Amino acid sequence: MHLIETRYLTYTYPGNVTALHSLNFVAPRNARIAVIGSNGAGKSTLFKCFNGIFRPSSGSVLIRGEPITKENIREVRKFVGIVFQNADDQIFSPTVEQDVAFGPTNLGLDEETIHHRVEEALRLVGIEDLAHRVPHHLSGGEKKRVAIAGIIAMEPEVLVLDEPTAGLDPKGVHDLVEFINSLSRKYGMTVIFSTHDVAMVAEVADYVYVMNKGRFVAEGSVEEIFLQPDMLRSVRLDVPVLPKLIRSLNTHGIPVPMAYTYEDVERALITTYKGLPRDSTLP
Amino acid sequence: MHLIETRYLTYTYPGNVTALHSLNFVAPRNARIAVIGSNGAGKSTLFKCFNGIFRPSSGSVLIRGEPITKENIREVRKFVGIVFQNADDQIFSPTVEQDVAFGPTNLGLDEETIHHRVEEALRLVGIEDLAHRVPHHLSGGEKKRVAIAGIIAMEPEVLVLDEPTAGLDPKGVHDLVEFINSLSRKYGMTVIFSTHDVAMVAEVADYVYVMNKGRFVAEGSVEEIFLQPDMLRSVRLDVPVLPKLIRSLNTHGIPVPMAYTYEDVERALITTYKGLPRDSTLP
Amino acid sequence: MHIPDGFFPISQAAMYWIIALIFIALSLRWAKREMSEEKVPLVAVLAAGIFAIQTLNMALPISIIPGGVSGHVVGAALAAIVLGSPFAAIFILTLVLILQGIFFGDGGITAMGANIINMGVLGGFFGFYTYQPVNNVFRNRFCAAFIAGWVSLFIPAIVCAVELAVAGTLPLTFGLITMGVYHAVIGIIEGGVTAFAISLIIHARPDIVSGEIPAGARKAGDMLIVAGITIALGIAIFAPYYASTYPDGLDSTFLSAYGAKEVSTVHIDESKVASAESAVIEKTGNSFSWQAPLPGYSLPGLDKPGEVLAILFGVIILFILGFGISRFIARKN
Amino acid sequence: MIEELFYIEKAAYRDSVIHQLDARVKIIGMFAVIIAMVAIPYSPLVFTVGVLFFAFLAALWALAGLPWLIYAKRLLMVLPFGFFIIVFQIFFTNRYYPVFHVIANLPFGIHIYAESVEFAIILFVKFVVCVTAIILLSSITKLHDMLEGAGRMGLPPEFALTFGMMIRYLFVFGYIYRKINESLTTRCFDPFNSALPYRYRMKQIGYTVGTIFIRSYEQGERVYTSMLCRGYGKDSHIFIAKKPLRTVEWLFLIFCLCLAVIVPVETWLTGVRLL
Ligand SMILES: Nc1ncnc2c1ncn2[C@@H]1O[C@H](COP(=O)(O)OP(=O)(O)OP(=O)(O)O)[C@@H](O)[C@H]1O
Ligand SMILES: Nc1ncnc2c1ncn2[C@@H]1O[C@H](COP(=O)(O)OP(=O)(O)OP(=O)(O)O)[C@@H](O)[C@H]1O
Ligand SMILES: [Mg+2]
Ligand SMILES: [Mg+2]
Repeated sequence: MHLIETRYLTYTYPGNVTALHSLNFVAPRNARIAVIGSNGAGKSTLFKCFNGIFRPSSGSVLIRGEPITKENIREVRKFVGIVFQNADDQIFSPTVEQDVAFGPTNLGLDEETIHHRVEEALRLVGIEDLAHRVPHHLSGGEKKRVAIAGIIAMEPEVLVLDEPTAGLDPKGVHDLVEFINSLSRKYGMTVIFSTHDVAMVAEVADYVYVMNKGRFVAEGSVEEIFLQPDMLRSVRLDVPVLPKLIRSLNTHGIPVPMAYTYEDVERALITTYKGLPRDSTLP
Repeated sequence: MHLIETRYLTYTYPGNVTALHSLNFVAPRNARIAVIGSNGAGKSTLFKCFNGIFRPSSGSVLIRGEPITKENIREVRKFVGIVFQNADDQIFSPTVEQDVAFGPTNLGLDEETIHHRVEEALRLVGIEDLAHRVPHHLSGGEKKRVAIAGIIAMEPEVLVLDEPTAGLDPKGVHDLVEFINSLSRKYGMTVIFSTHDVAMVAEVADYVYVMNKGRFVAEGSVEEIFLQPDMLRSVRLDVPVLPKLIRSLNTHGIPVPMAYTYEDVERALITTYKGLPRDSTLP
Repeated sequence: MHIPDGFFPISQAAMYWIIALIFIALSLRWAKREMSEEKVPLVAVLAAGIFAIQTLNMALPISIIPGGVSGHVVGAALAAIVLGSPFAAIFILTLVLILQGIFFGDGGITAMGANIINMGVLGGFFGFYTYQPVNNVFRNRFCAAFIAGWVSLFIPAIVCAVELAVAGTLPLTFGLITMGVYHAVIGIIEGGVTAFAISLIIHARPDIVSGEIPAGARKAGDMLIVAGITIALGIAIFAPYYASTYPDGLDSTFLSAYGAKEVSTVHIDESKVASAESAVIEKTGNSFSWQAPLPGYSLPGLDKPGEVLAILFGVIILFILGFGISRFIARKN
Repeated sequence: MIEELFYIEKAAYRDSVIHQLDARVKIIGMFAVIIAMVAIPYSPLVFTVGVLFFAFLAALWALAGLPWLIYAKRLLMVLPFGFFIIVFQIFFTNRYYPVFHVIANLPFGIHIYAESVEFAIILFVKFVVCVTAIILLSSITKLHDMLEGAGRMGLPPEFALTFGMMIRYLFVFGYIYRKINESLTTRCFDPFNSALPYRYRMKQIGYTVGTIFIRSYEQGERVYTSMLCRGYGKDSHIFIAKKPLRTVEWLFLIFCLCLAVIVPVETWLTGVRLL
């Protein structure tokens, strides 16, 4: 039984724009899944099907094996937490604390639990000191964290992030990557995210779906996907700069083993250039 | 005489937030200048001082050597064109063509000139075929181009772009980088842009200002800036991944010459590996 | 057009509040019925939008009228057309007026009832029921929205002047002329803004506008409504003229002699009206001496203002009747 | 005006004895003052009562520790329409006086009457006291508290809910409006520029309004979606807990109500004229 599964999911917007064409998507437990695709590929639309905001025009969405119905929709929304691209859409209360408490309050929890959860969520994203601030005056990165805290406070088992790094500065991106990885590592949470930033995919994902014009054009592990540069380019994406570099070195006859994350690439180059055996650890 | 120059420019928002502290900024003719800095560093605020949207609280902004006054403000706005971060803020007409014509019409040009300019601008950003479309239904990248065309149609001599690549897919970023470079190369335009994407800086800029909390903490050529990784990290930025990789190879005793753009790095690695003299051209 | 506190005696303010409350209750009923869960944020956002539009007054080319009152777009017609019900306009304008009244002091607390009636009820009803039939009859959304916008600003302004006259705090003729002339011009802006905004919205997001009737649904009786509105407008426009010319042949000549020359400026208008009036008073020795020619049409104790008020009410009732009949006919078909 | 809202909020976020009072007490208190002021018939009685009320409001303003400049600025902002009517009163007769005495003759046969001047001052006093009460109320009460207070006093939930959301959006709106305005100026649009055709300027204003609308609508959709994601549903509503008034608050309330009744009655009985 998968946490989230879609079967031949098709979604058509009221204006007769078919944004999703017969998608089969699977999210197992404790996975980190990236959905990549160009502008307008349908990533955001797909995510909104995961917790019943959009009903499939045909096909189905199964959450823990069950279709989404009127009866279980609250359960589903508690189970699948979505953080949208634009933090402003998600923050609407007069203070950060109240905003984070919005979800738990709607779940009908008692005051003490709410308070506890809010504190926990703020601590987790590292913004305890902002609790009483007015969200409108926060910086982009801080707002993003507030938005994530608001979802985390509902304690979902699947966290869905729509372009979490858009508009963040490099340190912000770095922190967020760490945070997502820790969620998966420490709490066993399943994380699904979309991004245009292919470099981030290598750092965070276990499994990748490539979308174009509402269809999955490829799926597989990070290695499998980045081995297909032509396919990626045809859908307005690209291989991250590091694997691209290694591939180009390879074509020039330099036998650098393929690698994707920064650390692996560094090691691969050093070993190659120093003529060391591949698996030796560095000093 | 510089095209744009600020002297001890300080700007304080009405709510007593001092966003800019005594900045000295210079934009010479035909330069490509990057302003980088973390979220909330003050980049957008600085740009809005360039065409008189904000008046300096103290210090001055000189456009072609002259301060901005009530009399020359229209001239200044014609001379310095700003494209804001969010394209949606900038597009408010029913068709793309009308939107691009908005600026020239306000300048009081005659119809023929307007028509000519609109065509020229659309051609330049490569969206002639979108002329009669409704802007609200365009993709992110297309909207960005419409926004740029709207400014280009006013034929500014300095083009200011606030985070032009935010939210674009990799192909979109690539196209935009090409476009900015061609503006500078072909038309001798001065381009000033802000970004969080340090990799883009290496591809586009000649000169870089690094901002933090309303102050310039460093300025210089791309090489000079990226030679200071500690400074960059202290202001929540980072060295792009390629120079970072070369530096780390250097510290491991591999003598790869420093390079910043993708092509240069590729060449440097290949020449080093093959033991060829550095400047030889590749086959 | 936001009447502040203190310009109505408390009894009249209370009366307007009572009438307003009836319409607010009706709009609440609309909200309960039509405003499904998903629509709450939309309506709220539209309310915020109307509020924002009302702040656009700085950007309007007011300079075309020298001096005078500051005016701004009200947006009642826009709200009614976009949400497809005059009650939506009442609901939204009530929210906006509460915010303006309680947080800015723009429009009073006791006078809020009257303000809600003027801008929300009259603006919404006239805006909506002008747009639909005109659109149906002439098949031109742009024109329909323009006229609706104009009417939805002009009628409330006239009524506002009458209300103040009834309260005795603004002479009827002076009020009708200044408010009328001024808002006739502002109305052009309101109409233009409404029309262009509607056409942009329909162009960009056709799904937003629910006030659109499917093409081909030309209702019987639309002509009747258009005629009703035309009569209402005609009388509203001629009311000041009627009011100013009626009292005395001599004075009316006197007034028009000055009036003909200097229609363009508001202030001179006022002065000549004042002079006309004072002339009347001097002649009769009593400011209350204007006698209604047809006492049956006037409200007791209100004299001249009562007359015009009675006529306006009559027209509005006529209009509502016409609308009711057309509805009745439409249902039969 | 949206910009103003930010600053009004700022004043309301101060802390003082007055700020800490329950919103309900402040609302009823200020409304009582306003209603009393309006209820006084148009007569010189208004002067005395007006001065006393104004002194009371000014005392509260001082107690709240608010700068007078804020008051002056906000008063100036709302003056125009009322002021226009007040100023022109002096040229007209009205039904509240039986006889009028001309005190000045102007060209075109315009006269200024002594009674009309008095009447204009009466209107002015009423107007200023009422506006002052509102300025005070909104400077000492946060928007959110005021809404909660109104909710506790029986504002229909439809209004309360929509109103709450409207206030939330207003701030987002302030930013949208500001940004659109900035990009209008960047492209040299000036609605007062008479060199441009009138129709064109109106068209652009209309499009701007339409854009604000569309963007607000889309913002509304997105916010709503994100609320759904956080468990918002049919049974969720703005939860307003019961909150009894403190003794101080009761005292303040009773004081305000008494003031609103006693001052006019007492003035009427004693016939004191301050002006
Ligand atoms: N409300 C809507 N009505 C009609 N069509 C829509 C709507 N929202 C999105 N679309 C269309 O659906 C398609 C997919 O949009 P979606 O927002 O899911 O793309 P995305 O992959 O998230 O893009 P981005 O990377 O720019 O966020 C696009 O072609 C878009 O134009
Ligand atoms: N209207 C405003 N009123 C008060 N403070 C503001 C306002 N706009 C921005 N600020 C503050 O000014 C500082 C600089 O903001 P600015 O928008 O220029 O940053 P930025 O460098 O463009 O950031 P980003 O990369 O997130 O766009 C920030 O601390 C911000 O909070
Ligand atoms: Mg998206
Ligand atoms: Mg910025």
